[in-house]
Amino acid sequence: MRMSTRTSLHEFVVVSNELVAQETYRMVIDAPQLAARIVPGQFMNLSVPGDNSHVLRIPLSFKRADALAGTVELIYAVVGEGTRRLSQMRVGDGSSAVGPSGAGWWLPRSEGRALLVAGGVGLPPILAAAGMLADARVGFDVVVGARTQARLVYPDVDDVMRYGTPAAAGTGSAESYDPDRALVVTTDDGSAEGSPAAARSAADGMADLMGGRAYAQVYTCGPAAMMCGVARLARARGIACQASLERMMGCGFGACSCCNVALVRGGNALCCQDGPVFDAEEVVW
Amino acid sequence: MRMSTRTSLHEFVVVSNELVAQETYRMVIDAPQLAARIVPGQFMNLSVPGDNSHVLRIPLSFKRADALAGTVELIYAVVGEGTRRLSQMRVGDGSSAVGPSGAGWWLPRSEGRALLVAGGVGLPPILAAAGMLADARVGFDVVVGARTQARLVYPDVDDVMRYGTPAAAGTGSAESYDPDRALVVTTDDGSAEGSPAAARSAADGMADLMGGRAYAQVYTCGPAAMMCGVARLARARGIACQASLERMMGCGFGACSCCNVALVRGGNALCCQDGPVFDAEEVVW
Amino acid sequence: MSTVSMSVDLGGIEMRNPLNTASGTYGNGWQFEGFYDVGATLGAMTCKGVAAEPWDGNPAPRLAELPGSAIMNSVGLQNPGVRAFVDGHGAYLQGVRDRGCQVICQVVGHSIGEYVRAMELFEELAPFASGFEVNISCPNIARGGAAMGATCDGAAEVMRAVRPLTSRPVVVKMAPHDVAEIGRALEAEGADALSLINTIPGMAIDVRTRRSRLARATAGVSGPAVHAIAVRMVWECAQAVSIPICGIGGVATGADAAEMLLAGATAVAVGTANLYDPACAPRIASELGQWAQDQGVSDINELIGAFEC
Amino acid sequence: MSTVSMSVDLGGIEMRNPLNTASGTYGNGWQFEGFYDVGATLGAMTCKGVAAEPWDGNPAPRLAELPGSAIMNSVGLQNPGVRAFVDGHGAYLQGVRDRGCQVICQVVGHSIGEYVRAMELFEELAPFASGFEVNISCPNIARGGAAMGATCDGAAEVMRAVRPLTSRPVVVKMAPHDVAEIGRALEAEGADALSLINTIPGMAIDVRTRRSRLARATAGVSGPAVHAIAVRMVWECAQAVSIPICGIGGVATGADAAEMLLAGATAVAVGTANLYDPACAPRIASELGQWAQDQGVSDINELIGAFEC
Ligand SMILES: Cc1cc2nc3c(=O)[nH]c(=O)nc-3n(C[C@H](O)[C@H](O)[C@H](O)COP(=O)(O)OP(=O)(O)OC[C@H]3O[C@@H](n4cnc5c(N)ncnc54)[C@H](O)[C@@H]3O)c2cc1C
Ligand SMILES: Cc1cc2nc3c(=O)[nH]c(=O)nc-3n(C[C@H](O)[C@H](O)[C@H](O)COP(=O)(O)OP(=O)(O)OC[C@H]3O[C@@H](n4cnc5c(N)ncnc54)[C@H](O)[C@@H]3O)c2cc1C
Ligand SMILES: Cc1cc2nc3c(=O)[nH]c(=O)nc-3n(C[C@H](O)[C@H](O)[C@H](O)COP(=O)(O)O)c2cc1C
Ligand SMILES: Cc1cc2nc3c(=O)[nH]c(=O)nc-3n(C[C@H](O)[C@H](O)[C@H](O)COP(=O)(O)O)c2cc1C
Ligand code: FES
Ligand code: FES
Repeated sequence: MRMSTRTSLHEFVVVSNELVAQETYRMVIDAPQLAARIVPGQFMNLSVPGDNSHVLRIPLSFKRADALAGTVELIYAVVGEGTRRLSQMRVGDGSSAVGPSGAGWWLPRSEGRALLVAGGVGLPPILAAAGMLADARVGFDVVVGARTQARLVYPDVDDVMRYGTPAAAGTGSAESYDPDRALVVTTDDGSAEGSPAAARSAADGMADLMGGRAYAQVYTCGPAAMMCGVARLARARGIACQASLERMMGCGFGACSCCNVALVRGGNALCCQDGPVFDAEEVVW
Repeated sequence: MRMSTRTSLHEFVVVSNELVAQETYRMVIDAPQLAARIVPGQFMNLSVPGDNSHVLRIPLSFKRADALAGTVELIYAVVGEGTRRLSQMRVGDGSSAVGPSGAGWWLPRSEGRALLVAGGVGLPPILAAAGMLADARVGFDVVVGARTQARLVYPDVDDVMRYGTPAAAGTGSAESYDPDRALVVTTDDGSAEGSPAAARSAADGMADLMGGRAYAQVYTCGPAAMMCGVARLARARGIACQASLERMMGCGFGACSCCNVALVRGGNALCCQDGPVFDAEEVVW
Repeated sequence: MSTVSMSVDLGGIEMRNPLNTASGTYGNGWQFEGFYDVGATLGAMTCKGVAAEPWDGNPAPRLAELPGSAIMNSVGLQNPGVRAFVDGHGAYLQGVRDRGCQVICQVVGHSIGEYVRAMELFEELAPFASGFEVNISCPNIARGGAAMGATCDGAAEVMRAVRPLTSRPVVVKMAPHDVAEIGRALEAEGADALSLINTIPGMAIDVRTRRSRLARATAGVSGPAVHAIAVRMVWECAQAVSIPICGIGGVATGADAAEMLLAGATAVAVGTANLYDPACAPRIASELGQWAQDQGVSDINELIGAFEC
Repeated sequence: MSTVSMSVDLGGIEMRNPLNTASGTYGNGWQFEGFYDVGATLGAMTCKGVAAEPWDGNPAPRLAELPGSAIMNSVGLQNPGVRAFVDGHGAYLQGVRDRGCQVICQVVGHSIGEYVRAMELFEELAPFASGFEVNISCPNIARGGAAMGATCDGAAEVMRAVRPLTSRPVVVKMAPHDVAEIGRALEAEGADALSLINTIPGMAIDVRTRRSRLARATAGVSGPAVHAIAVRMVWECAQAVSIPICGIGGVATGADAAEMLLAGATAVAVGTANLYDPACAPRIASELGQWAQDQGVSDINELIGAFEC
């Protein structure tokens, strides 16, 4: 029973909501209590006003919460009716979010670099993880995969190189704590490189990096098949791996048991309560 | 089987949609085919985009159709979810209307003046009837009732005095064919007269007029209880009476038999197909 | 245009495509001629239920809208009787059939005797009928209808009485109740096909007046809200019988119709959607064709019962 | 604030107001503490179904959203077994009860023996339970659940086995099927109250893959779409029995809850609405109080079964 960090209801107002890549939006919401409490890897569950024929909320991870400004930044893809209506919310429109929900990322449990692997709209929680690592002065490299170049969410992809640097903190020219950070971008159709021959998966990009460097921890979020491949690669090298999973969610706060994640040790965990971040070793892929 | 004037589907665009009295809107839609074919007393069945949890369309009478401009003018009250969403449609928004539906008013079958009695949002089809009578050079008087003054739809109430006059036709100063037209306005709470003592029903107003003049035909539309009273008064004087009835409607074009109107001779007519305008003598009130 | 062969056989009713209409939501067809060419579009159409003699139906209000894309009706089979039905609509319906759309006439009654009398009159007066649908499932009448179709014995009794009266195909319209058992009983009595579901009984109370929002205490729920329940019942029934099924309940899109086929329906009838989206049938038919094509089959029959579980 | 006396007696479970929660949609209560003070708000809360030993439940996906304000689930009663349930939640639940909210523990099993074992463990280990709800209606498990509650004999057999094991009130959770007959059978076996309806079995097929959208072929439909059907079943059942009923199904507003009371329910449980509108319970409770006041009664019990037809 986790009663310490209680999930609750937050009214929010849309601060901005813009197309940032093909069928992909960035939304900033004003929700001070939520911004103050949510931690990287946790998520929230948004309702979209309007069509009462769809009742379930939309679970979304977040990229960054600004406790001072009281805002939370989300990135989401339009995949169905709910996200389509979300994309139509205008600045000033209000609705409600249930959160903070679930358990987020943890810092690497042993010394060493971290490797972050994002696929598609798995990007926001990976960016949140990058922020967490930068705050903790843990070095990391990043792989970002997408179906096509049009779906890559710039400038966030490039931005991640600046996390934890003085430039990001706005403090001038002092050195980054992590000067050798690497970023690998892959696309399923090679369009990021402008050539079908360059088609690579995020797991390919990850394998490349692992060839050159040792890692203590992998963080991944993206389509299930991708995360499965990432987890397998990590396991083969004996590297710990955290994965942020997705499930259809009824409630998002442990009330309905709809979001089960089968565990290697038997039985089921609940994605919304025990996750969404799991140790990749513990779940049945 | 009425196959001559076929009900069909019309895409429309909102030309204007404004609050004109308390909880009452005037909406003009652009729907050329509908405007060209609909006749006074008929109705249409509008869908409002958005909330798929309410599927039924909204049946609305109309005040005026302008075949040249291709527009139809509606007046409606916000009474529930559907009309609330209708009131939120903006200029340029589109949707669909099923129509023209049902059978409209007929001209008086004997010589003489007509008396028009409208209650609440029964006003639009009564205005349409006034237009029809003016076109046919039939003299008429008008009673308009409302719950309160705030719900009276000005300027339409006053406007009806100009129907069929040169002023209305924009042709200068020639005489009206119907110079003695009378207009009586009543409110359930007397607010039109500024005094609770002046509280009167539309039927009271009608009784006054009937005291002074002979009529060949009554036309009425409004709440059922009001129309029942109007029909009874007409009957007592032996005056023919047409009433435009309301029913919950499933389809609005004779497909579902949901909108029955019990007939004096036994059996049921369908409001949407055989009406909405009925001879008051024929229906069970 | 789909290149898939779309024709199906609903127990001897040869349909050019699987699309049918649900009785009581389609008038007698001509009401839809302003929206599309009925005879050229549908595989079949099913007329409103008709009895031997005229019925008044229930008092107003007969309809309420429910939250959740559903409506509730208690029409109670208002109809003019077979003779007036044939006089008023026979010529039109013959024309529909001539244009390639099968015409199914629905037979209703309050008692075995009334079912028999209606069937006899239809058999005699309605040469335009491609087949008949016997309604033993109307929840909105006090006698007959669902009351007779609620048990295997009751259903079988109606069927035994009407089956010998026609050599044309007889479909039976079933209530959303024990569909496997009752379906088997009807098959045993010679039903050529089954259609299901009729509306699900429900109640809507005006909490201010404490009275029903309709004239009767209960009425039948239909529309998208019942679709998933209807698909399950079609599947249960299809497991139990080997005669074809017409799947009905909340169908509003090609995908909804496709679910019915996958669950085991040979044909699909559109009901409530006809009311709020009167031009939906041609759209649903073409979406269904497109889906069949996307599934890579050459004949839609390959998809009937092709649900994988 | 309503001045109406709101307390009701659900077969010996004294509730400060008629509001209960539907098993499986309310976790074990503490999940809602961030939204409102559970113990201070509800008349009663019903915990997730628990068996003698832990159950894994069904594979993912367990949930699909349907058009028409409905969802479909096939959770299949994942639970940690009575011992772990009591260890994990007993202290919290005792606190809820201390704050004036009754705590109903739900008992599940695959067989008579398992129901008995679970009830014995509960009786021994759960002093915090105000009463028990025996679930003979889960549509998402292969054995037990709805399979045992589908007939009068099956339902009666479960009841005969568990009834002697506790002197606390026993409510039985019924499936949406033959509620009058089965309700009578349960009353005869000593049930103190009945709760209905559980979810209605449905199917949702992904027409591209031809497979179920959930891991199982069928799953249970719930939410606003089932409300009118549930009200009708509560009414049918209330006509048939004299023990109190907890009305469940698509309740999302005070008016929905009021309909249940008018139809004959003594208490009302909120299910699916808890998931998408987690703060709904206090709102529904206060809307219900306001309605009672507007109806001019001094005691909410005057409104139970007050539907006029
Ligand atoms: C913890 C968590 C965090 C998430 N974070 C993000 C994020 O940051 N950005 C983002 O773009 N998306 C995220 N998602 C996925 C997002 O919730 C779904 O895309 C969204 O709910 C789809 O809603 P819809 O109404 O538009 O689509 P629907 O019409 O409901 O469904 C469209 C498709 O999306 C799938 N889907 C629907 N709901 C979910 C769900 N809850 N989880 C997984 N798949 C679903 C359906 O199976 C279907 O294939 C997250 C999901 C979870 C569980
Ligand atoms: C032929 C006809 C012509 C009409 N013309 C006009 C008009 O010109 N202007 C106008 O303001 N209204 C008119 N109405 C009434 C209008 O259709 C309803 O007010 C509207 O459908 C309510 O929809 P809603 O979703 O806002 O309300 P809901 O939430 O559906 O219902 C609110 C209340 O309105 C009642 N209601 C709902 N639908 C109807 C209906 N079809 N007929 C009667 N009562 C209904 C309900 O019983 C309920 O009490 C007409 C109705 C008919 C049948
Ligand atoms: C207004 C209305 C009238 C109906 N009348 C009949 C009828 O006469 N005979 C019949 O068998 N079913 C009748 N039904 C049931 C439909 O044929 C259909 O079985 C049911 O509505 C479920 O399908 P749907 O959800 O697509 O509407 C009627 C349904 C509605 C909504
Ligand atoms: C996700 C989910 C899980 C459920 N689990 C249970 C359960 O464990 N035991 C039970 O008796 N009913 C269970 N139910 C059924 C509900 O208690 C309730 O009877 C049903 O959902 C109808 O009410 P509603 O429409 O308000 O949700 C569950 C329902 C849902 C949606
Ligand atoms: S979504 Fe309800 S328990 Fe996880
Ligand atoms: S509303 Fe359908 S027949 Fe009149």
